[in-house]
Amino acid sequence: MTFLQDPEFGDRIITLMAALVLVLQIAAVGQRWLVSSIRIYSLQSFLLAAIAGIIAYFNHASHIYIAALLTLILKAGLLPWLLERLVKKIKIRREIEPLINAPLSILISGCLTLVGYVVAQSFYHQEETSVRAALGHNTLAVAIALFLIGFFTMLNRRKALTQVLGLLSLENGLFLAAISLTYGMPLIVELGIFFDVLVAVMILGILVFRIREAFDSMDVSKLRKLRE
Amino acid sequence: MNTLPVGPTFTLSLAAYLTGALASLATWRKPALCRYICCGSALAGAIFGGFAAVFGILQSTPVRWSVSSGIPFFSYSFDYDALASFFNLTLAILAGAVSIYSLSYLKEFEGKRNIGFFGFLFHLLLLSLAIVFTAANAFLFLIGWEVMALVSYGLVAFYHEDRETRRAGLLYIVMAHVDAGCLLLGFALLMQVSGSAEFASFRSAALQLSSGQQAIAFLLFFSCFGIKAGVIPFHIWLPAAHPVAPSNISALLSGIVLKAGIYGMARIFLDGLGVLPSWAGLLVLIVGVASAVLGVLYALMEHDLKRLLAYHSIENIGIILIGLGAALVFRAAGHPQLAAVALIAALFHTLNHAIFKCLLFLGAGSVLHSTRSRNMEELGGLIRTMPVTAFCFLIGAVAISGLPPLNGFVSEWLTYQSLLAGFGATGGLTRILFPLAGSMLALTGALAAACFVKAFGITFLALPRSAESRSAHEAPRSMLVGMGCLTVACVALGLGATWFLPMFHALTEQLLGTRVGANLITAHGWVLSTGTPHGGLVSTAAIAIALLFLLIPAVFLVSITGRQFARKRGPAWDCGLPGLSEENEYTATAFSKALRMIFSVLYQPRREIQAVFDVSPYFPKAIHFESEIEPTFEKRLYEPLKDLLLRIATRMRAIQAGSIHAYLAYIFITLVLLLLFGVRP
Amino acid sequence: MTSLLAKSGLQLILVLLVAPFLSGIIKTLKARLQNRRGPNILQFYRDIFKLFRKGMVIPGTASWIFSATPYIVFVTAALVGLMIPMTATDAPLSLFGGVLAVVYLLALGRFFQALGGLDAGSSFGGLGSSREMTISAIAEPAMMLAIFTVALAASSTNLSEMAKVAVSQSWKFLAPSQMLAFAALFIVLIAETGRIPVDNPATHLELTMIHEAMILEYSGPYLALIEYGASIKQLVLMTLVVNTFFPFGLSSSWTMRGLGLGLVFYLIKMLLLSCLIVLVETTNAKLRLFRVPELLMVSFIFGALALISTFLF
Amino acid sequence: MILLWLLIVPLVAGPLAFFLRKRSGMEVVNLAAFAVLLGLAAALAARVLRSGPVPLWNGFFYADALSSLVVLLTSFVALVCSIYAVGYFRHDERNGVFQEGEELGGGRAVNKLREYYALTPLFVFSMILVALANNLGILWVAIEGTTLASVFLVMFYGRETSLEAAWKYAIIGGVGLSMALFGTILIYYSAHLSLGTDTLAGLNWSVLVGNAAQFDKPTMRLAFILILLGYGTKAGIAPMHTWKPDAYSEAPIPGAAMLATGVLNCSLYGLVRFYILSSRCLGPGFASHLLILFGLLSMGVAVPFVLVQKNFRRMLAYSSIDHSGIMVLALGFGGALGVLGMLLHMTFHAITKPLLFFCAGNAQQQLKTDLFPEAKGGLINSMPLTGAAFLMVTLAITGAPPFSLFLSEFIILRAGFSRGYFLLGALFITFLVAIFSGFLIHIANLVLGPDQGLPPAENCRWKESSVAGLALVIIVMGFWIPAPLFRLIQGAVEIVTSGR
Repeated sequence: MTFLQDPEFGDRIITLMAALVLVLQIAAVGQRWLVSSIRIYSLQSFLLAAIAGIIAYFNHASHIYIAALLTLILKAGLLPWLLERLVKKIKIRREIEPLINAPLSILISGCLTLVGYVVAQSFYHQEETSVRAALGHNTLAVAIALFLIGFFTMLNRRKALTQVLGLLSLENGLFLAAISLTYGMPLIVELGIFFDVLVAVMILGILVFRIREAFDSMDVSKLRKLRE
Repeated sequence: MNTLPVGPTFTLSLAAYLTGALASLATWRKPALCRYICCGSALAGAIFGGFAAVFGILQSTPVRWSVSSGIPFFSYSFDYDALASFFNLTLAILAGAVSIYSLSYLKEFEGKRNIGFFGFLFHLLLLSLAIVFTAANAFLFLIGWEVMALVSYGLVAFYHEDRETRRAGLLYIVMAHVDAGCLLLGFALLMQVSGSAEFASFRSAALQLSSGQQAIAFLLFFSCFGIKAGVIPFHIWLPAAHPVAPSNISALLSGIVLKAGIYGMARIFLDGLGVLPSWAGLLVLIVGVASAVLGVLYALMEHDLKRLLAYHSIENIGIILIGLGAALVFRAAGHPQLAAVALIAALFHTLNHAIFKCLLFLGAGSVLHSTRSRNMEELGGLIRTMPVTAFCFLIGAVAISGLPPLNGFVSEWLTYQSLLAGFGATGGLTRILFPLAGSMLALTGALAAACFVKAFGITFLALPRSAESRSAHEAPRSMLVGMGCLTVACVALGLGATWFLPMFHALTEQLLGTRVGANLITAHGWVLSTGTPHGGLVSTAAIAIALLFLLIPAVFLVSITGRQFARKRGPAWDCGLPGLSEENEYTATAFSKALRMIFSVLYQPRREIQAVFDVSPYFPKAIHFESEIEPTFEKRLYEPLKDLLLRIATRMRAIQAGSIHAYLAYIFITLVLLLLFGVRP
Repeated sequence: MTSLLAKSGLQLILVLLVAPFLSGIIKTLKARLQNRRGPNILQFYRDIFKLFRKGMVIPGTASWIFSATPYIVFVTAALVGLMIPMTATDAPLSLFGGVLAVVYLLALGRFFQALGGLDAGSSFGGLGSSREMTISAIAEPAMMLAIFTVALAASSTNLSEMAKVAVSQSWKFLAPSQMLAFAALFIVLIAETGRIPVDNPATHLELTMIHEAMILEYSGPYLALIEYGASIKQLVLMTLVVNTFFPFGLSSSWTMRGLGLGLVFYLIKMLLLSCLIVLVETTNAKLRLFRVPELLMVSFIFGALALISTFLF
Repeated sequence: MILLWLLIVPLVAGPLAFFLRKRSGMEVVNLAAFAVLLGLAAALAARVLRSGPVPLWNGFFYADALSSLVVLLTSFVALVCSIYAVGYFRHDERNGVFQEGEELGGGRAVNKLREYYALTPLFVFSMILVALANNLGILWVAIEGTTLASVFLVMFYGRETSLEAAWKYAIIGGVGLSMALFGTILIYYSAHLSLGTDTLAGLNWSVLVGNAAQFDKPTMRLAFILILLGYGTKAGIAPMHTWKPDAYSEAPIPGAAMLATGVLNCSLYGLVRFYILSSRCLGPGFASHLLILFGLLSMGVAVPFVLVQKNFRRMLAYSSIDHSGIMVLALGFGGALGVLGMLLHMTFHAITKPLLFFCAGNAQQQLKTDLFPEAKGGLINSMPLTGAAFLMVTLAITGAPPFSLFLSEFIILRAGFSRGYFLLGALFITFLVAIFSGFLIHIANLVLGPDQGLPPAENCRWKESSVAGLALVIIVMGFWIPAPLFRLIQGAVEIVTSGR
């Protein structure tokens, strides 16, 4: 049981899980059903929480446990629950055809992953070839990719709700970067950020609800009154 | 006599303008009082300003003073040198005359319009002009310049109810802002070299200017001041804006605000940019010729009295630029003497044009005031109902046509002389340009004469063409006094030119480092020469006296021989056609017909005639004739430009089509691009 | 001062006497050339005298401009007559102004004549003044250009200077520039004096007349003054042409015999010039109004060529 | 301590207003709170001028010249807007504007007012927090806070269009801010690489700026790009500007005015803080090129929309896009002159812009429309004061002398020239002239013209006093800048150029 103390082992696991998160993200791109995209999101958040936990464990950084816990409660639990309630309330189950069809958008998200790696390449320091650096630039690449793909989902999907999901998964990318690069931001900052994300989702939820009422549809591409 | 209080008196005049502005704004609820305050304070300011200018001319050394302000680059620094005092003198004369004129002109505003606001703008205009003519700090100059533009916009758009006025005002302010932009760039360039905003530093920095910088700066300043002075092809705002303003303001706009452009050119080209290459001078000269000829040609086709005058401003600005350009060329060729003559010609014409154009606009103003019409086709016969106005207008017309013995003749004569000298002074093919320019100047003069025969003849002579002009009445006294002062000035500057011109010695000495040879004035101050031994001579005073002398034999012949038969008044013979009435009078359109045909290449005239018959085609009941000429520059140059801009703008509005996906895509693409290309060092 | 007065008095008399004579001569010559007997050479004097002794009718529609015009026309013409060298190189009033002043004084007269034409309100007057101003306007550049060419040779616009220079180098007129300038100025002369092919002084057809239409409303002494002024103007312009291009016999001083000799030469030269004018008048038909610009354009081209040739040769 | 008060006052005022029952009570609370706030801000500025930066809680909060300038401007805007808001909402209430949004959750008038009067102090609170936070993470949180507070302002009227605007604002703002957060994280990472793991202080600007020089350069580059895009989104720099016209034209006038000045300043403030770090780490070149690019792009994007515009509220939005472009451009030109130009521009813009919004608001409430074609001109006949002020402030905002924005634009031009950007300077002036023309033509046609027979409508002293007073301030500022304010700005310039 020595490897359980070996940080390098932890790093490998983290890299693996990060890859998993990425895969889930790409899967979410192709996903049609609202509920299942929500579920994918919660799974993703769960993995992130796990990553956070592992980092906390291997680096004895106690305050990251709190971050992990928060993630588990908020992102993997509370938010998906809220969103599913919203879905039930507004009785829309299925995403209509996205602007770019599924295969193409999956291809694009592949390219975006590539972009992530290209960008991260410039961070690779020859002088320090330790695994930490490798981890750093790996997870950074994954984070950037998550960010870009989440962004891409937002501008690809028509439903207000899926845009919110996109925004959330984009935040997940940030969270991954935060914990894995720097072993977590200062706690107070983390709390602030969590709080903000929560409020943001609340507000967006309210908005989604009102839009549904006003336009009796959630198709944001119909929101084109305000234009030149 | 170095102790003349130039600074204090000038400051007093500024103070008078400022207090006038605030006071008239404060008293706007009592129109009559406000009117008196407005005109009184303006007159006081003009008098102080006039004294300051005279002092400045008398003591030939510049007076400089400066007050710092908390703002970077910006100091209230003034330089009251010969040039400044000359332009301030012009300003003072016009301001005085106009404020006298306005006293009863503004009476018709009472109850209808806000005299207080008018007075506010009026005073600010005078104030900003005084500052522009005196500022020695680029930033102060810019502020004065732009305030001048904004205030004149307010005055141009004063009758903002009708659409034409609003459009004219907007055209004016947009052009004015474009020229402010050029000015800004030019000054920024100079400041870049000199490191300071003071004109004095520009002078010293001019030597460090590379020829490229000098050329760019010249072009920037020339386009700026050209727009302000309304030279072709930047003139389009002028005939639109000047006529629609209240007439006393039109007088100021044409009389002095245009001259701000001339002042700028004189100040910057002769003082700020070092010695400019001769191509610059030639450019100014050519633009001047074009403006002169085209200006008068367009004026000939106008039947709106005020717009006609506005086009004549373009012409006269052209004449001024001819002199200025010649001065620049001579300076570049190293003939300061000739340059001095040419500069004197230009500046003296500036003063003359200021005076007689102001006079003519005031005359047109009182015609408008009593007949409510600017259209010459509805006027006529006013010489009987408003004799004094007619006389003043006639004097102005003779003067602007450059006929002896009035002031217009003197300055045009000087211009001719400098052009003639130019042939000898320059080499190569450019020397041909000078005589050609001279002949074009001659054409301009003759056409101007034709145009004013039309303007005066159709407006004031023969029979009234409408009920309004039949029931016209002479203008109230103060308006007549205002015009009278300017009339006297026209005559005085014409006959007394030889006594007046020496005031330019200090100016040429300051700007060109030389004074025209002592024999600028010869024969005991009676004869004006060009300073060269064999050059031309002229003496307007002598001509006037000789004319009076020769009147004796003429009168003698008529009165002696034709005594026994009384001179009777009868109906006009008119080739024996009975019943002369306004229907079969000659019209302005008809008068300009011949020239319209001759220059049809330029005008592209279009006309349509519809005759209404009732019995037979040989007896038309009514004939509707309408003819118009094509405004070439507006149609060929500015319209397409505007359309292009608007079309592009309309295309670009597709960016903001309301789709949030598009909006997100913009950000996304920017992000990805920056990530791919921005991160690498 | 006294000498100045004496000189000007002398030349004034000369002008007043010679001008009608010249007009008469031209009329007669023209008639002869057309195989008519034509009027007596002194007819013009008689007309003037007769007109002076008649009464006049002033249109009721006219203002003081109408009455002031004849005086101004006459006076300006007379003054110009004193500012040009006729028999001696230095004109009595040459100090008052050079050729530019001459041209502009004539323009002053024209200005008021056009106003006088408009003043009566009859459409003929307006028509006349419109045409007069138009033609003079388009004649102006050509004239100025030709004058410049001469003035540049003398490097002065002072007529006496120009005459002196011309006398000093009296064969200079053979230079191409001078010939071209002469041609240009001659055309302008035709236009300015209102002769065929530009205007027909003898006609009163409203379609063709220019100068006559302007003065249609004048009668009696006023008409006399205007006619007199017109003939003086003609004399002045012809003298200008003659003495600047062919300065033979111009006496350099105001001595008796110098003047006598100068006068003889002067009259001969004028005679020759008027012959030339008459020749042109009889051999040409009057142009349509809108063809006149072309003629003047030709003269402008001559002037430009003259100018260019001055600095080529 | 004073910093704490600055934060507490608005934080208390919000809930207090929420629990009040009568409208007048809420108004009083707001007015009083913001008046006090302005006083505190002035005191803070004086203190900073007297005795350097003011830290609190060992540098968790931190106020130097730059931040106290922003606090001052924010509280000034807040006070002016709250004065105007009183008159504005009373007019709305009288004309039953709130009822129309009812079925979309508009709710009763008093509730709507409560919503406004309770939210505004929180909004202001988060803006003040932006300026005072030393920790870059907290800075981010605060800016996100401004977004969340202002979303409610945007959907205040509860019309369909305001929902749409709010949605776009929320989504685009959210994305932008997450970019900014990513940037912040990366800054922390690069600091972390050089400083070693560190807890709270690791994100304190005052700590980072000291040793920004040895940060990891590639990370810094990436971070700055993300920050630029992120806070640029909030500042409305093209191409992230697209939410602005919608949000500005839907929010109630006072809210919109605060968005256009307060939020703009705050996000630019954040940008400046990071600019300092990056230019100390990478040298000025990298940042300034990006900034110049985006600045000119924003100005250029604003031009056509101002030239061809039907809706005057949207036009104001494009003007603010133009101005944020100008400020970013000035920062890009850099050097003491450029930064001075930027901060002066920020100040003058914050003073001038609200008046423009107020005049537009009066016009809209009088004409019952915000479209030029329907307005048909002639406003000055029924509202002389507003009309005159509208023309004046149009000239002022487009940078015509003698108004103060001309000064800052002139300085910016000089800065550009002194860095050798002659063509860019010319382009800058060209854009300014174009914007001026478009703006003036539209506004002049709205204000001038024959009387449309509307009843004279200037009878609310709250609206009139705020308009007249602000106009007076603007005129005075054209000729004279208070010396302390100028010293404060120079101090801020010092901070940006030398980092302390």
